[in-house]
Order: sequence, then C-alpha cells, then structure tokens
Amino acid sequence: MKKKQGARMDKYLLVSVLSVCVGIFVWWLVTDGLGLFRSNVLPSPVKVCQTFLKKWVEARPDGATLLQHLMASLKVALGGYLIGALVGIPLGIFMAWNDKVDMLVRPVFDLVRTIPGVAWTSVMVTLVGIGYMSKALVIFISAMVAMVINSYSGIKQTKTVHLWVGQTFGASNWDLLTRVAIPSALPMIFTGLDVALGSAWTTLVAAELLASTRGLGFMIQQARGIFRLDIVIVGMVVIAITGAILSSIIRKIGDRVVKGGRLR
Amino acid sequence: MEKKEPKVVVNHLTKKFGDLLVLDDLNFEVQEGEFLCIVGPTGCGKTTFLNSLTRLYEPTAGEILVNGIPVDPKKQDISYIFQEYSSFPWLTVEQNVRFGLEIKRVPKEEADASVEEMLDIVGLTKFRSYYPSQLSISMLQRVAIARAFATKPELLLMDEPYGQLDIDLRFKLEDELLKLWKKTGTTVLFITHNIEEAVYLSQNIMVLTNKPTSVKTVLHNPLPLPRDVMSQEFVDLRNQVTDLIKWW
Amino acid sequence: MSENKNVLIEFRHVDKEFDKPEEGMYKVVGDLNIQVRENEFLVLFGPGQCGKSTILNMIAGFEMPTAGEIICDGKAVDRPGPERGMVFQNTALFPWLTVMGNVEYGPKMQGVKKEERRRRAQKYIDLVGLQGFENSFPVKLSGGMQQRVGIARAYCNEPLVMLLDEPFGHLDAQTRYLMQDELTRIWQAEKRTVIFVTNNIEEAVYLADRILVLRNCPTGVKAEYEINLPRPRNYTDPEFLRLRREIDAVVDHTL
Amino acid sequence: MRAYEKNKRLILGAVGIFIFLCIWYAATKLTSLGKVMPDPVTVFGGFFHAFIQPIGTRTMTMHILISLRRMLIPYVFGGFFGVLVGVLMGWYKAADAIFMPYIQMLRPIPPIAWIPLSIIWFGFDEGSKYFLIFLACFFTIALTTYNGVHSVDETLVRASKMLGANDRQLFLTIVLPTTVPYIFSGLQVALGSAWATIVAAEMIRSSEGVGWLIVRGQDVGNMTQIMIGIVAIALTGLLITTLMRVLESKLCAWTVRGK
Repeated sequence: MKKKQGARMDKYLLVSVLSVCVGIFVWWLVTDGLGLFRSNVLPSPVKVCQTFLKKWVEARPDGATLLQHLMASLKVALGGYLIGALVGIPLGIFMAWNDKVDMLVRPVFDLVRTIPGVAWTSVMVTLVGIGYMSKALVIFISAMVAMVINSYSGIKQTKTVHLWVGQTFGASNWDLLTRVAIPSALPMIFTGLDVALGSAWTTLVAAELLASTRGLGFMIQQARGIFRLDIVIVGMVVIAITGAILSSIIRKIGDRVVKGGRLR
Repeated sequence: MEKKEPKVVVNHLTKKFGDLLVLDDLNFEVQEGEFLCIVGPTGCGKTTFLNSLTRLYEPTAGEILVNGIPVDPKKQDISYIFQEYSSFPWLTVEQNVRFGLEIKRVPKEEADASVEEMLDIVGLTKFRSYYPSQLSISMLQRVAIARAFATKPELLLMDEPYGQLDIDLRFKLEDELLKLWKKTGTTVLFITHNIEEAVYLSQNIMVLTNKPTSVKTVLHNPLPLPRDVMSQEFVDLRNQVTDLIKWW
Repeated sequence: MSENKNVLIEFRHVDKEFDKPEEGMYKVVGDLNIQVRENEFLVLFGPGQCGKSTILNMIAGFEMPTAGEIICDGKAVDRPGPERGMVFQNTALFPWLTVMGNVEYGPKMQGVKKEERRRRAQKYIDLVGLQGFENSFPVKLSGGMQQRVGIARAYCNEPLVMLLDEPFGHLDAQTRYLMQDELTRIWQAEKRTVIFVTNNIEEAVYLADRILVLRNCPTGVKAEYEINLPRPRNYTDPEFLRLRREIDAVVDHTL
Repeated sequence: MRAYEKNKRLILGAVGIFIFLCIWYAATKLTSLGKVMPDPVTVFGGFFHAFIQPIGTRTMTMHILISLRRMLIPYVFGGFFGVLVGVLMGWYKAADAIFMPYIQMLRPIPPIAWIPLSIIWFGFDEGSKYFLIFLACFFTIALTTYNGVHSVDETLVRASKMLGANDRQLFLTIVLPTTVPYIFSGLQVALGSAWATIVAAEMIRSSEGVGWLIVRGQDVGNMTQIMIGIVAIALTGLLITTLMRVLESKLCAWTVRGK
C-alpha cells in the first residue's frame, strides 16, 4: 500500500514539472525560436532573464535600479501598512466589543469599505501632491479597512461559552476583553494582517501606476510607455515574489504568536 | 442534621424570552455540601435554569440567594462546567486550570498549590504544558473539572458534562467527581438526561416538568455510597424517576 | 454454534491492517470468523475504538480486508452496493436534499421511476414516523429525527442487510431509549438482517437476538450470547440485569 | 423581540451616518479643510444632479452602467471558466498536476500589475479592461471551487456509494452541491477585487465610467467631482455586494443552521 501511494504522488509531481517545462519551451519557441512575436509584444524568456539580472544594477531607462524601485515601494507600503494596522486593530476590536458603537459605526464603515484603495489616490494627490505622503495615506486607508474587518469578525466569533466561563468566575468587562475575547480573536487578527498586507501591496502598485516618480508600479508604467515589455514582466514577477515573501513572513510570525493551534 | 441555613434559596424564579415562558415560578432550597441532581424530559429548559441561577441570563422575576445574599459571581466563588467543551484553546492545561484563580486575583503561592493539587487529582500533571487541541475528549472534561474545583467554589453547577463519553469513561469520571466533592465539601447542582447517572451521584434528585419548566418533585436518594448500578434498590429508584419523566 | 440456518454473511479468517504514518502496520482485526444468519438482529459489542466500525465498513465495502474474505449472499464483497444498507453515527444525510430527497436517493440512483420510488419512500417515511417532515431540510431536524431519516433512507433501497454503526451514539439518554424502542418496532415490522455496533451494554442487551462480545484491538470474537428475552424488553427486569452483569464481567474495559 | 432589535439597528445606523455627515460638514465649514474639501451637501447635491446634467459626455447613470458593464461581462466569463477549471482540477488529478503550477505562479500577481501588459496586448479600450477583470476573477474562483471539490465530506461519499450511485452520479449529486457554497464565496471575493480593478483601469485610461470621473476631477483639480466619483463607487459597490449576498442566502438556504 505504502509504495504505491508514494509512487502515485511522484508521478503527478513529474507531470507538473513537465507541464511547466513545456510551457517555457512553447514560450521560447514562439518568441526566439520561430520569431512569431516581436520583443515589444512578447519578449522571449531568455531576454526576460537577462533584463532581470541587468536591471538590478542598471538605472536605464527609468533612472533607478530595480533594487531602488523595490526599496521605494517597500518603504511606502510598509509605512502605510504598519500605521494602518496599529489604528485598524484597536478600532475593529472596540467596534465589535461595544454594541452601541457597533450599531452606530457599522453602516458608515460598510460604505467606506466598498471604496477600493486606489480611488483615494486622486483625493490624496490633489490634497498633498504626488510624493511619498499621498501614497502612504492611500495604503494606510486600505490596510486599516482590512484590519478593522478582520479584528471585528475575530472578536464577534468569540465562543459564548468562553465568555460564560469568564463571567461565572466573576471577570470584569476588561478581564473578559483582554483574557478571553482578544486571545480568541488572535488567529483572525493575524489573518487580517496577511490580508491587509496583500491589499496594501496591491493598492501601492495601483497608486504608483497613477502618480509616482519611483517604485515598481512606476517602473512598469514607464517601461510600458517605451514598449520595454521585458521590464514590465520583470516588474510583475518581482511584485508577485515580494508579495508572497511578505505574506509568508506574516504567517510565520502568526504561527509563533498564536499558540495552541486554531480554535478547536 | 439540624436545620442549618440553606446554601441556595430560590424563590419564584421565572424566565421569559420575549413572550415565551421557559421557567415558570421555581421554588426550592439546596443544603450546604449537598449533591443535587436535576433531571427532566429532553428540551425542558435545564440549561436556561442553570444560566439563570448564575445570572448569565437575567431572570425575568424571582430571587436567588446564595449564603443569604443575592447571587453575584463577582463576589461569590461559583464555578460552572458547561455541556460544550469550554477549555481555552490558547492556554495550556496548567494555564487553563489557573484561569479562575487569576481572575479572582488569588495570591501566587496559594494559586500554585491549588493548581498542583487539582492537576494531581484529575491525573493531568504530566500533561500540564499540552494545549487542548492535543487532548482527548475525556481529558478535556478533566481540565474543565480541575479548573472549576481549583477556586474551591462554594457552589458548583454542571450541565451534563459526561454526555458524550463511553460508559467506562463515564463511571471513572463520576467516581473521580464524587471523590472531589467529598474532599472539598462543595454544593453541587448536576444536570443530566441520564437517570442512571442521576441516581448514581445524587443525595437528592429534583425532577423538572416539561416546558414551561417548573419543579415537579424532589426525591431523596437514601442509597449509601459507593452504589451498585445493578442492585435492586438502585433499579427501583431509577424506575421511580423514569416514570416521573417518561413522556413518550 | 446453533444449527446452520441459512447464513447470509460470513467472515472467513479476515485480517485488517492499517498503515499508520509513524507506527507502520497496525493490526485492527485478527483472524475473524463470523456467521450472520438471515433476519437475525446481531449486535457487535465491545469497548471504545476496537475495530467494530472497521468490521462494518468491510461488510459495506468501504474497506477491503488485508487477508481472508467476506461472503455476502454467496458473493465475495469487493465494493459498496445497495444490498448492504448502512446507517452512520453522524447520520451522513445530504444537507441540500429534503427528507424525501434523502430517502428516495437510493432508488433514484438505481433508475427507479418517480412514482414508484416516491411511493416506496413515503412508505418508509411513515414507517419511521416522519410524516409531515417530507419537505424539511436535515439541518432543521433534531438528532433523533435525523437518525430516523438515515434508517428510512437505508431501508428504502430494499437492502438484504442493514448495518448500523453506533447510530444513537450522539443522542441524549432519553432520546436514545426512545430510538431503541422505535428501532425494535421498525425491525419487527420490516424484518431484515441487522448488524448493530455499539459500546453501550444496555443498548446491546435491549436490541439483540445474539451478541458477539469483541476483544480489544486486534479484535476478534471473545464471547457469544443468545438473548431470547421477549420483546419489547425492560431495562430493569431481573433477567435483563443478570445478563447485563454477566456480559459486563466478560468484556475487557478500556484503560 | 427580533423586530425591535432590527428597528433599533436601523435607527442607530441612520443616526451613525447622519453624525458622520455632520462631522464632515462641520470640518469643512470650521477648519481649513474647507479650502480643499467640499462639504457633503455640495457633494451629494452634485452626485444627484449628475443624473440629469452629464459630466463629460455621460450622465451619472451611464457612467455607472458603463463601469458595471465593463466589469460584469468579463466577471461572468471569469466565473464560468473559473468554476470549470476549478472543478476539472478538483476532480481529475492529471488536470490538477498540469494547471496548478500556473495558477500558483500567476495568482500572486495583483490584477492591477497586469495593466501595462494588458494595454500593450489589447490597447487602451474595452479589450484590456475585459482581460484585466477576467484575470481578477478567474484565479480566485478557480481556487475556491478547487477547494470546494476537495472538501467533500467522506461519509457523504460513502453514503452515496452505499446507496448504489456510480462515479458520474456521485459527482453530480454529491460533489457539485457541496461545492456550491464555496463557488459563492469565491464569487463574492472576486466581485470585490473585480470592482477595485475596474476602477483602477478606468483611472489609468478611459473616457467614461466612475474611475474616469475621479481621475478627470484630479486632472482639473476639481475635488467635488472626485468626491462625487467616490460616492458613486461606494454606493455601486455596496449595491452589488448586497445583491450577491441576497442571491447567496437564497441559493444556499440549506447551509443556514437554524431550528
């Protein structure tokens, strides 16, 4: 029994690897191999890899290296994200814990949450101009909204029986919040941190596409203007990888902080 | 035994959800250190009854006195073991057992001693740093019981804690509970659907009616401890209670 | 062993091993030989997790024995089939189908025409006492009522044998007594071979024609008892209690 | 009891919105914010006025309808193919092995990052917007459907086989119904990201639509028009998410627990 199942797993792994290789080969064939597509419509994989390596150090054509663009984007994204989380988590908890506030603030919040982060770019650019601040504010809003949603539902999902245990031991409202509701909401809060990071990163790229002088979004927008599709693809790959790395960092922190596994 | 002041006195306890009457004018007394089992037909508002006793549900009318003063979990040591598994998944076994003591701000040495004692009695000392997600169902119930007894409660409420366990495990945990009860002298109110369990544990059995719930009668259980589930007197008492409840 | 009335199901030297990731091969059933007679109410009784459900799963065809074979109605069992109906501990009802939808599912899969399967389903819904609930969703029913749907659904497929895997395990004590009465009534009205698995000694003595007491893992038959008390039986009748005490002494208790 | 609770929630909600508008109004009137930010009366006045008096070449209704059309057509395609691929990958191990690597590689790329590529491949007009929205929905729905197919309860499969269902019947009567709630949750998540993507795409390059309203307002420094655009986006977004939730509660009634 054991070997057969093992073998079946490897077979599918092989199929996956094969499928990716075939994909890359077709991509190469269609571009360099048969020259069906010119480089400014679909660059070949070889060209994309070359650009990837060169761009890390080369400032041409948009005046900054890939590394500088990446750092600029990270600085904006993480700045807005951290403040957004710091404001969003307590706000979400407070909204969920106090019924009166919940009923008052909830409808307003439901209206605001449907506005995509990118829409705020125009408002912020008009208020404070293109620079760092306008994009940081846009990121702050989108991260805060995501944090409020998740902390709010984390607190609301606290099991009543856990609250009852606290109450019968005579716990004060503060005890119930800090020793029962918040620890029980922790896993959801970390899901929120992950989601907020994703939405911050996406909103940043959008903001940079619209109005910026540096950053990954700026880089791919500039490259598109001069039909440097290889830089566009390199930019997209770096955006994707950075997003994935940031997300796994948050999950690792979460696994260490949230003890005892998920709610039983 | 001369008439001591009863531990718990309940007068005209009534509970309504909107216009649905659930508890209908309950009146009874529970003596100090008594083990009272509460039985009743399925779905007769037994949980609402216990929740109203501890003010988790605000009673619509009536008063509940513990040691002569209105019941208040903040001032009095009351513990409640719920039917649902209620150990905190983010706390280890030891931290779970210590939870009540920390809420009541019990000084450290006294709390430590009580935690060690409880872990030892329920046999979870080896598992002190495990998390609930790593434990079996019966061990989880033991954590809840240890946590409840750790604060040396004057009044312990239990809502069918052994409902889901195998027969063997249930007998073992029931014996363990009787041992703890004798050792701490706590007054216990134990809800159950299982009449055999009620006769096995109780000094008195309170039989509730169908909805809207009221007290049908209170039977005294004269059988000496430890009881033989298959002895004729045991079976006779069990038949008597079953006939009071049998609604089908 | 009593005289050989025609045997419907037979276990011949059946072994069953599971492959546990860390502990390697883990023997659950060891050299099991059982004969199940037609229209008999057989109870497999044993402590906690000792392979009782695995035996049922092998008859139902969900699991294959590692060694030996299981003969049902003359044929070796190799896959699940409608002639072996099963009632599960967690009811396993299809939540998106109504009570009628669940009960007529079997015949519908066999391609029975609509009127015929509706008629048959209605017959079994009435048999288990669920008239009026035909169009409710399972999520709206109590535990006891859901099990009744499970029983009706298995019966509706006209099985040769009914396999019940601790069906009343999750019910509260009183509903459990009620369901035991109901099952006895249903079984007497619609005679089928029944194999009932439980770890509750009272339930075993109350329901069984014959009880097979099973050992701890790897399981095998430890003792056999014929129960010929008249039905409906009484939990507190002296003979019932004597039998219960005798069987209780034999079974090996979990730690 | 329930009715009273609902009314209380509605009243308090309305009061909440009213207070929010008052704070906004006071801020614009009393503080320096007023210099840059229009007060709510002007904004909402402008918003409703725009239904009659067109902004640019379109009335507000048309702006909203165009944005919705741009989003819904590719959303339906993205949803359809997403469910199809999700089910295929969930049911057939081979399809899973072939397609999963691509989905895992392409999913982390935010839809908005595709804008430059889509403009080059499909030009500035509708084509690139359809491509973007398709991507924004396809991956999310394919993965949630895939998870749905994999989350079938084993005992239900056994119950179905015991009752005599063959593989095809098992798939149609057990696997698909189990997946429906997952498909719906995927559709709702995809709707949110599709709406955000269409706004961004319209802001990059378009001649009408709610996204255009905002970016046009930004170009001419007309903050009122920007705020009108924000209000239009918020109300439309709220409308479509609520519609989807109502649709889901109708179709997945059996999952709602409740005696």
